[in-house]
Amino acid sequence: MRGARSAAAIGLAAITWAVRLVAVILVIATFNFILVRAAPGDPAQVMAGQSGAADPKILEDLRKEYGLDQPYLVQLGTHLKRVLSFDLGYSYRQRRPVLDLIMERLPATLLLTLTAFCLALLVGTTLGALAGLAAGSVVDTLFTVLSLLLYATPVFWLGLMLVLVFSVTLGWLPAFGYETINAKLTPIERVFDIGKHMIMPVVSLAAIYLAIYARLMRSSIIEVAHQDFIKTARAKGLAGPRIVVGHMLRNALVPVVTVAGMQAGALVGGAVVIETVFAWPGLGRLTFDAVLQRDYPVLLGIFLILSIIVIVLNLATDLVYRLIDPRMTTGAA
Amino acid sequence: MDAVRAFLRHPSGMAGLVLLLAVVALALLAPVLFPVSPWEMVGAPFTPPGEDGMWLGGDTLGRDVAAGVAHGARVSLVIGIASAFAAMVIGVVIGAISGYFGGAVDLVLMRVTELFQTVPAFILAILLVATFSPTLTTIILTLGAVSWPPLARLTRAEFLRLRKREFVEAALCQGEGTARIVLGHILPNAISPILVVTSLTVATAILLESALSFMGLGDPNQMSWGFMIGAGRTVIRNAWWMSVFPGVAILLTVLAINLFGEGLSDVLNPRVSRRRA
Amino acid sequence: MSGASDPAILSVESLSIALPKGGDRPFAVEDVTFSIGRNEVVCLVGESGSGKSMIAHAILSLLPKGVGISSGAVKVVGQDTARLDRRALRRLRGGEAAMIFQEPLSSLNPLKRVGEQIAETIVTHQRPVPPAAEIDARVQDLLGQVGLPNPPLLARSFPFELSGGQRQRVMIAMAMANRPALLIADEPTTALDVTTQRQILRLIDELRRERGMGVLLITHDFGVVADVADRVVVLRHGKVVEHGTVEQVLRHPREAYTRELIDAVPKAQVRSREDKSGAEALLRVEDLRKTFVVRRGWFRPPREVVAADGVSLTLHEGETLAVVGESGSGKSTLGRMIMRLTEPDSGAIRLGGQDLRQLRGEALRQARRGLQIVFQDPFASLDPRQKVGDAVARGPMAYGTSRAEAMEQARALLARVGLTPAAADRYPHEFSGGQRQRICIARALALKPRVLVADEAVSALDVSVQAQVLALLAELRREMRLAMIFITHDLRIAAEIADRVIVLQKGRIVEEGPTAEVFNRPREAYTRELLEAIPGRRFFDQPGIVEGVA
Amino acid sequence: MNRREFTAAILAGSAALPFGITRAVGQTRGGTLNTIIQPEPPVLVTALNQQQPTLTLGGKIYESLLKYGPDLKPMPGMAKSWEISPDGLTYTFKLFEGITFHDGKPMTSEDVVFSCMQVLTQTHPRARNNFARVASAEAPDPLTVVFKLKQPFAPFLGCFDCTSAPILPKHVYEGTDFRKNPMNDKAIGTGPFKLKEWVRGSHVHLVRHDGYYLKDQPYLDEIIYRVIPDAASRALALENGTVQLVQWSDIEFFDVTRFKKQANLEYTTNGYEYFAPHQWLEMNNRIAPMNDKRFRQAVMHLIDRDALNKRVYFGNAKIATGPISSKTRFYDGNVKKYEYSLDKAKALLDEMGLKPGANGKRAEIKYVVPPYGEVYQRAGEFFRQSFSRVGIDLVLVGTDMAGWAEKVGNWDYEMTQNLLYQLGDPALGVSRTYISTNIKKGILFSNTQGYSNPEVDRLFEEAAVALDEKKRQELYTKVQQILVEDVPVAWTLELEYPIFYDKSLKNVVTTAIGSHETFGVVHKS
Repeated sequence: MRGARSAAAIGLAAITWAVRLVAVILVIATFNFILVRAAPGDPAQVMAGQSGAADPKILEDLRKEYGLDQPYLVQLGTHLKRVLSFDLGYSYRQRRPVLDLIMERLPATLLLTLTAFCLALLVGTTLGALAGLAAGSVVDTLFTVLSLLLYATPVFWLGLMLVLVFSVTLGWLPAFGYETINAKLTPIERVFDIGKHMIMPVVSLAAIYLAIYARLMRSSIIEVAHQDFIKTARAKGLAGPRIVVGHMLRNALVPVVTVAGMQAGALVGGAVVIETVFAWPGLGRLTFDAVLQRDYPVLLGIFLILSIIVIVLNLATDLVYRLIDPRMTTGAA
Repeated sequence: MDAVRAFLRHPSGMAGLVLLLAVVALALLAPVLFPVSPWEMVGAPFTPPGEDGMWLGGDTLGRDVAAGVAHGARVSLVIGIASAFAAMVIGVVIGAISGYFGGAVDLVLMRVTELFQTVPAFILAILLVATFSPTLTTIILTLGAVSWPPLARLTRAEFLRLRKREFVEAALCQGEGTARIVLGHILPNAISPILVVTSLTVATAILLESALSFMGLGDPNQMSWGFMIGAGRTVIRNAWWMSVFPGVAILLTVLAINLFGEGLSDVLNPRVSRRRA
Repeated sequence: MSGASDPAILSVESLSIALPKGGDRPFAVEDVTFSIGRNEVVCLVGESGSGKSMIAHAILSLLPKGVGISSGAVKVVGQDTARLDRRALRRLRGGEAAMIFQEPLSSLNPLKRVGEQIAETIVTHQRPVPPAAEIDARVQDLLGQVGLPNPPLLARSFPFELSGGQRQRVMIAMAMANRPALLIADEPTTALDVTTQRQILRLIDELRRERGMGVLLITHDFGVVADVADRVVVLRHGKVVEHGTVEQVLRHPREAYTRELIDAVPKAQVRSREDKSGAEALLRVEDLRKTFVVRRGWFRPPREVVAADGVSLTLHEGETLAVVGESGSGKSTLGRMIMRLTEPDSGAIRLGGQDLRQLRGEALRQARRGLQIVFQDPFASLDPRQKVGDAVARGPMAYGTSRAEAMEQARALLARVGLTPAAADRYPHEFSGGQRQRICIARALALKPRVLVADEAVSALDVSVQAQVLALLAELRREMRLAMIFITHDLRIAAEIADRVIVLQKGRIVEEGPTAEVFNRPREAYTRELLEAIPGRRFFDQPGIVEGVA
Repeated sequence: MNRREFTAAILAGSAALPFGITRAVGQTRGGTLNTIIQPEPPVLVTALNQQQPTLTLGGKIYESLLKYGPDLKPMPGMAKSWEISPDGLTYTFKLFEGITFHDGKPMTSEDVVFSCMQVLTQTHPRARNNFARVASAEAPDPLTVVFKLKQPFAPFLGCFDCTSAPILPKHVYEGTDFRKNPMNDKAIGTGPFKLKEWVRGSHVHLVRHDGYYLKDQPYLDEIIYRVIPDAASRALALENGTVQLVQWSDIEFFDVTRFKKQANLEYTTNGYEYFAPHQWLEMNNRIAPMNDKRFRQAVMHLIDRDALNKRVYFGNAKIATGPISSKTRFYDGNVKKYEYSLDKAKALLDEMGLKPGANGKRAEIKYVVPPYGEVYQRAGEFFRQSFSRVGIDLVLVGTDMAGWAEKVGNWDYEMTQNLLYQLGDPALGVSRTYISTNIKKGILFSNTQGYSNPEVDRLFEEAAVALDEKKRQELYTKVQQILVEDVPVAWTLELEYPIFYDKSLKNVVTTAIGSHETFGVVHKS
């Protein structure tokens, strides 16, 4: 019956989140809009620039075409209406619907970020747990130093160094791109091909978070180790490993999961740099170009999508959190 | 005072402090060690390390990488510290108001904070800097603007915790005014975790700045480490030294600050030091 | 029932436990010797820091890192636990010897169903491991034995879903899982309400009888000792002060220290009090109501906790009114509402004609003068970064007294509450709990209030200190014609100090009246229950005890 | 000048190769050409966007009536012949038979008229100016196009390369919003190659257009343009043979020397004659001290353009002597010379009264760094150092493309760097920067520095309508002398972009537009 209760609770939580999502989307949409429109630089100008020596007529056409001649409030109104109908507008620079632009880049970014996220979480927590259990030992110090170093390394620089070593010097891994273009591979070969291209971007993106989670897990394990119920377990006569697996890990994971959720945004942000370094055909790169081009619709779209991704990731971690910790599902404590 | 003594006994903390002092010294002595502007093209482009008087080599225009690293230290530290301070001010004010008064104010402020946390900080930073054209000030303000939420949340938590503490309520019963209670009782007891997190914010700020200038969004008049790496990136195949050395500089500085900050946190308040990340 | 003849289940032989270097003393426990036979309950009594817990932990060699047995031995059913190898030790733990702790909540894994946690004990010790079905049966059986309702459901619950008492019962069930010969209970009831405490102690006693277990009970409460112990070991600073049967030790203590301790135990004996209800009413609380609403997510119905359900009371000049009740009865909330630290939903608090509830801002600030409070936790109620002198002087200064003058008074007051005037220039962390509570009292009195609210003001203190502080309060009250609202869970203390008593249950006043009446002729069942539960009451009520110590 | 030129503006090196298409024996059909497109173009429809990458790609898809040899003389494109009436007012073009669009529909003179007079005049600023001079355009029969001009326009025949006058299918665009036409994604032209797929952020895949009207062409089966934003990665790709052709700014100039040595690569700087990228330091003539001719002359003196070429452009440029590039027509080097001399510069500054202040500083000037890559950044840093030597503080202002466009377009700048294409004729590519009639606020690549001189206006106008070459040369020589004296902008370098291609490729560079060409004749040996 508890099962049922928690299921219901999770259901409710899901609805709660759905409502949140919409609310947040609207606010963020407005927020982004204001932010971007605060920028100097007339989009029509730029576009005109794109198409060679602009002249007043073309500028006018463009302003009309993209409603830039409307008052901001009107523009905002239309923007919000569109957002809710998932029409993210039309990019005059790319001359395509923003949603298409984003959608065709999204998979690459998701692949990159999610892989990095999982890698960081798995390896990070494992290392952290090992270090925490062996607190004070050589292994512990080793892990600690390692994670400290990773934690201090600029993402992009790590990427460059990897390229320097594994592509330039050793020539083991492809320095850029998402897959070997036009290679005419079998599906399996293709998977491996992509995997090969992924190694360096993923590693450099994951590094810092790996460090964070490792450090977090370590301290968390140490904290749990000092709690009364561990003493109980020992008083019960449980063997070391049993105590670790049966009583420590789950409890130690709780704070890590929480933080992991909060890190989602940062991770997506890191992707921008990494995608630039590795010419990864994802949203990150698109973002950067869009900013330089002042491609308002694209920018707004990307910000929205990224924010949604972050919220969804938060939701995911929240659910995981609920699964790990029964106190959440019944709203007690 | 015991805190100081305790810190002196904190090995990694001390290591960080020493390293940090070294970087600070480098920053301060830069004009002495390298009197010539780091922008001056003193040698031939692509001079490898050690040759014609440039022990860290020359860059694509024949500028001394060593001079760049030294002068870059100033920029990185200034930006790091200033923006962290900005973040602290914003964060503490918002967090304090939110935590002390609670209720609707709290609700609104926290939603705003969440909002800022939802938009990926770095992308927001790119946008802001690109929007208001990169200068030292805009970069500092931007980094401050994207780094405050954690500080606000921390301050809020601390205030919530302390506001309910008996000694605060006692002060209330003793007839002390809000201002006195906040400044005299709550803040002093909340400050140490805030300082710790701020010190760590310095590190993240430095990393963010380097990432920005790496992507060409730095102040073009400041020789910064990120800029150097960005400039050296394209030539990494022909001239590794241009991107390696500044990178090492960033790594060491950030490492130093983190070690220092963690030492501080272990000494001042184990509670926060466990929660941080 | 003295099991001296049979082989000892536990024998502690001139045990010394060394503390890590740089501690306040070299040994946590020094040369302690005692033993427990079958079916025998031995109590280790002592104030905090007497090293009683250390001994308990040493028995299952659960001592914290850096602390170790330096000499002597602990033998459980004949085997020296210090000499046992890992596996043998594990067989002992939870096998022959089981242990339960003070805080049942933190002692249970919050993320595991209690059933699993009990089953775990069985699985680890029974060889061959019994089939799942059998284990379940055993678990539910155990839960039943410790008197928990609906075992099947309970087995599936998580610790946070249970009450404090239930949790402790679960702990006991867990301990009983493998029919241990020895049960070590480290302050098993300190965190619980009196009534629950009583039930738990009963339970332990029953189980002991059934199984002829030896029980080592660690406590600071002579009442508990009086109720359950066969023999007592009195500890102080890690050394045995006195050792003997309950009769010997409690009735005819040989050592002065023991006597002090026993003396200090509030006897729940009402001395005759003059009835002050004639005096003019000072504070009137009328029909106070407060319901705490806990919001749980957006769609879940909020949980409501009624803290005050139409509470009315009157406090007369110089009168001491005790508000007693168990945790959750709303007694502290009542105090906080009177202090305007918690907003009531409705009702009135009339002090000298004006209704505090209507006051805001400066008016409220002015009104606060007349009302001061002393909190329970002496460690949390002083600003660690504020000098004691300032802490006391702040009040008067806030109301315009010059700093010099205020500090003058502060020094005087500190002296009055039994501290050296020099204390004014030191920081709280330099003082002991008792001293801090004295400082808090000084701080409260600095404003010459007419009403003092003491919220569990002595609960956190050791008995001896408790007695001293109570005495101090009594004196001050007479001196300053203070009216006092004394909030406490401990009826014995109420009996000691109060003129009138109010018994709260779930935010309702169930009984109210002069102390003597309430204690001697309780009208309500609930009150009777509470009185019944007072540990050691019967024992201490017997005449002669007072002479015994005199 | 415009965006495509700008993004393109990087390096070159010089070496003359024999031109003309090799009718190589054993010419092989088939094969794949892997090359680079950088940055990724927004669209492939050259009529809508004229950035360099768009043109490089679009050039394969869209053709025009003519092509231009290295000497900038017209050659047959889709028009196999043409004639000009003696009065220079009527131009008649005869088209090849059997030209078809990628969707199979035939291409007729109707499409030409439609494209030039209706589409381009709306979407293509340069073409807009050119065809504004046309009084009427007719298609008497499917293979004949006749343009009648309002008045003679000497360079009219120079307006029909595939970048200036791409031909679009009338049946697709007629009556639609050209910019939003969904078919833009399909990019339907008549070129030898057609779009197969475009994986954004990754690559563009072109395959041969089987219905191409020239026999056997194209020789290649497919061309793959990869998007590689990172310069180091591009270099790597060329080095390890992932790509067999790089153009424009694909390869950073400091790598040129390295690749010149790579055995399997052919290197040339030909194929840019039509554009002849011309670079300068732009000074806003409206603001003091730049409003003083002596200051601008001082600037010419204080920039060590030789060092600039060596350090920033690694020798892949030629020092510019004036407004017209030595690589294009009507150039005259016989003008006032400004050698590198700080003393002369200081003297001029002192003379105009711009004396060093207490801190030794004469002035502080804001320099907007064009956001088109590191080379511009470094050039800016180079200028800053140069100016500091005579006590002038150049403050670099970073900005994005939008910011730059707005600042320069609205004259809201003090100094910046700028670069123009010469487009084969001063009347097309040079005059626009100096004639006062082209001072148009809010418009980039016009006479943004605000230089105005009636004499110059007159000379340029006459030269534009004059039909006699010698007459034009005289006029242009005169203009050059005046301008070099006035220094409306401080000309720095004529950039020479490299083209590297694998030796196995033939006929890569055959015309004045080099890698923008249709590549119908390119083949593997």
